[in-house]
Amino acid sequence: MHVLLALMAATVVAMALQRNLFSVVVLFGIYSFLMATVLVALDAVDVAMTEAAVGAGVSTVLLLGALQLTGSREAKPLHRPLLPLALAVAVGGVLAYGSLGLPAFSDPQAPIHTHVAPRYLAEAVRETGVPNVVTAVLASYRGYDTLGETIVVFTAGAGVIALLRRRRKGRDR
Amino acid sequence: MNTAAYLGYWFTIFLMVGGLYILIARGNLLKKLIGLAVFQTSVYLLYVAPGKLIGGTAPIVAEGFTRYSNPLPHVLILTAIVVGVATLALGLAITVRIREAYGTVEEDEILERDRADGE
Amino acid sequence: MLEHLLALQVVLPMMAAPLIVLVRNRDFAWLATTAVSYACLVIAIALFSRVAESGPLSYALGSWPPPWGIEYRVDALSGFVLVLVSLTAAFVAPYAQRSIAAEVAPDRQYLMYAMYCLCLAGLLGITVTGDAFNLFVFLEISSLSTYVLIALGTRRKALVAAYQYMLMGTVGATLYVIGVGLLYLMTGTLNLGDMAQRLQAVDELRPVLAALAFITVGIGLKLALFPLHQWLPNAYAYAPSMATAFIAATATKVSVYVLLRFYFTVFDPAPIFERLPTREVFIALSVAAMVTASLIAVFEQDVKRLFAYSSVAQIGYITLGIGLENQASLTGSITHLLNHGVTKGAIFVLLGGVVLRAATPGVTVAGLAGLARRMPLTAFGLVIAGLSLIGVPGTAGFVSKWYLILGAIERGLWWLVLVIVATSLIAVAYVWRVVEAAYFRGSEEESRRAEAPAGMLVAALAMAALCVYFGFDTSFSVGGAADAAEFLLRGTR
Amino acid sequence: MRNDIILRLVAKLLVPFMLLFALYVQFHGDFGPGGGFQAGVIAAAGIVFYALVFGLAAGQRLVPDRLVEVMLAAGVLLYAGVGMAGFALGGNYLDYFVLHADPVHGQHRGIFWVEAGVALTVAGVMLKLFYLFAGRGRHREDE
Repeated sequence: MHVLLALMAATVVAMALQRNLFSVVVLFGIYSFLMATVLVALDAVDVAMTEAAVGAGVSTVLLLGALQLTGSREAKPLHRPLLPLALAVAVGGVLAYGSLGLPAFSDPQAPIHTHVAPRYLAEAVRETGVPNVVTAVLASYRGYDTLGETIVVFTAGAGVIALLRRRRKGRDR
Repeated sequence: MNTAAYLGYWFTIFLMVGGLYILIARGNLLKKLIGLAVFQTSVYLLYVAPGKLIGGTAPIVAEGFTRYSNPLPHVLILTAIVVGVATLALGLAITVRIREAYGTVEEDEILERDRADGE
Repeated sequence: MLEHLLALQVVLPMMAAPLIVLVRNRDFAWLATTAVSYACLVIAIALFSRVAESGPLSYALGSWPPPWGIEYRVDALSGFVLVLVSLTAAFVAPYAQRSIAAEVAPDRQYLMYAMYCLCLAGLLGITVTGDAFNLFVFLEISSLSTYVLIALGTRRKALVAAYQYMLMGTVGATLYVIGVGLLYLMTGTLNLGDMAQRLQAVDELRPVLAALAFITVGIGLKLALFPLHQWLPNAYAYAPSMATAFIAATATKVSVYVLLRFYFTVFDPAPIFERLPTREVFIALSVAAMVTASLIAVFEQDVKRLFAYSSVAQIGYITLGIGLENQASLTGSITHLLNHGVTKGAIFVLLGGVVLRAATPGVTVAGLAGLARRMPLTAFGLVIAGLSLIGVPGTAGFVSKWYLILGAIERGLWWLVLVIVATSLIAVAYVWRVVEAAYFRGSEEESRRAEAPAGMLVAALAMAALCVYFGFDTSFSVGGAADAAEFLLRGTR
Repeated sequence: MRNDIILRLVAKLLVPFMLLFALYVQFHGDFGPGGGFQAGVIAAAGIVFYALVFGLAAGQRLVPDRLVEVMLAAGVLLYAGVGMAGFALGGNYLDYFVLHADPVHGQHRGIFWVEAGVALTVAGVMLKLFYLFAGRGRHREDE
């Protein structure tokens, strides 16, 4: 687990430094696979499966496709790296401050384990007949979120059509 | 176990800072999008890691298990992943169009060309 | 039946979009969009008046009771914002037909309408939801569709503007999700009402304060809170006219709504405002926005950018009311959501007509020369809306500024009264530049009369008329806003 | 690449299995990891693989552009339609309980159709994205 996290951190640093965008995309794919593995270790099998399919699959393919259209070499090294770094670290600092007060890892008395979720775990099978609680919550209890999510995908699809459709049809023989 | 307690959070912070840094500091529009994607993935562990119960299993109800990890964060992050890839697809489409319109995807060159337009 | 209207409010525009994509016909697309916009307005008014009579309405989606399922909820504040958004939509949709036909390639027009419906559904969904994560999903629906709407602008700069907005908007949304995640870890719930209740029992304040910071900055990016406003001027300037009119009147307003919702109904306002210098920060940022953005507007050459900077300044007035945090100031803020929405909507709708008749894709202040002769009604409408923007008595803009001044006086901050008056004088300067060009400068070209198409003009002048109407009859605007402000200050608990 | 017989053979054999696997992921989502979204991605990946081996035009013959656009809209309408069915049968929006006399059966039915809608839209969008990005590239080379 710790090794995986360290590897992920290394890929992020490499992504920041690498100027060949093709390598960066490959690193991003590796990063997504590592993330998926970590998610399996955290019992989030559905999420892991999706992250592997989306992060390492769809995103990488899309990035490679776009790379082919835009050129793969980053022109310039960064000029003033300090200000962005300070900004990013400041944002991280706020989260660090907040995380100090969060419940301890795997504390069964933490609010997320005592409120709302217990009903899903205890009743989902009886109420929906679906043993995979993630599916039950996704498609039924919070089904409206998933409708929204489908709309988001639809919006992106229709938006890309609007942006990339070729003006004249039948030009490709 | 107490070091592991905060490891998830600290790692989230690292990813967040890294992604945000790539996003702000880099001038290549494609690279910025990759930074954005890393930044978005940082959220995953913030939600999922605290949902894990040691000794628990994945939240698929089966005989012989009584302790399950929390399914709700998983559902939320599934949605977040999908939103992330939708944003990436749209961002790439805009980047491709920018490349076609300007002939470059470097931020400063685009600004230069806009200035050359006379405005 | 009435409670189902809560779901229909969002579902109708949401279902119109895939239908439009299925049919692929621009006339059908326009008809569907218009019909849905009007239906939304009727629903919003019905909900608003019902809430005014008998209090908040709640609706359990999927019949799962909150907090296990997702709740839709209308109260005095969200009802008001629903009316604002759907009112704008109802004005913009009929007008869109000519504008889109002129600015967007024929085979993409139906997609433009689909995006518009999605954006409307997203904004309404944000407003009506009672669930923090569902809010994020609808925020993304409205954001993604907005990026596309902007990118469909005629100039190539529109692409860059859309890209920049996409970066900043996505960072904002992600920061919001981080903030919500922290709150979820501390309370175990995502339902806003439930969250508020459970937060009261939370002793450990560090994660809550961090969540507050993340949500403020995240939503601040979306609402163009100074200095997070950099995406706004280009986005407004290069988007297609119809998109500018709709987004300028609604998107930032809905974000303000989210901020109000979190500040006053989720977080317990008392400890926040006492523990942190939130009030001072809001006042400082608002004043900075009002002064600097107004000054930039005075020197801006591109007319759409000029009014875009003016929007940044006007958002300053709105957030000022949040910082002052009393009944009068919040009434002013919420009224200004509506009044500024109507005013800016009118201005950008009118400018859409000017762009349609202009030879070049962009319109500069100098390019407005002779407008009063070429397009007398449009020029007249611009004057009316301009007066409202300045805040001349008898217009909508005056009413909301008046309440802001009352709020400042109540806090004993007399210097703020001076700032409000001074920035209004700066507004006189930039509005005057437009009026002067339109009325007192002839153009070299022969000035043939070429008024905007009737359909567009009617919508535009109706909106301009609203700027005056809300200056006199304040029963809906101030009445609704005062109820909302009272609701916020009393809290839901 | 298109002339490699082994690759073509493997592709011909593999694509149906990928689609079958997509169906498995779709329907096994109740019991194991998986569901509409993942199934949609896998199904689209199968077609994309086919198009990579046999060429974009062949892929578009297999699943025409027009059909893809119908898919991405129809999936959303199916999902939202299930919600409307809830209305029609006297429940709230997206209420699955009322879809069948037995509420648990109703839940099953609702989840089934909703997941089908997700898979349809996701597969449609993923394919469309591939067609658009790939088609764009070839278009540029033509010039």
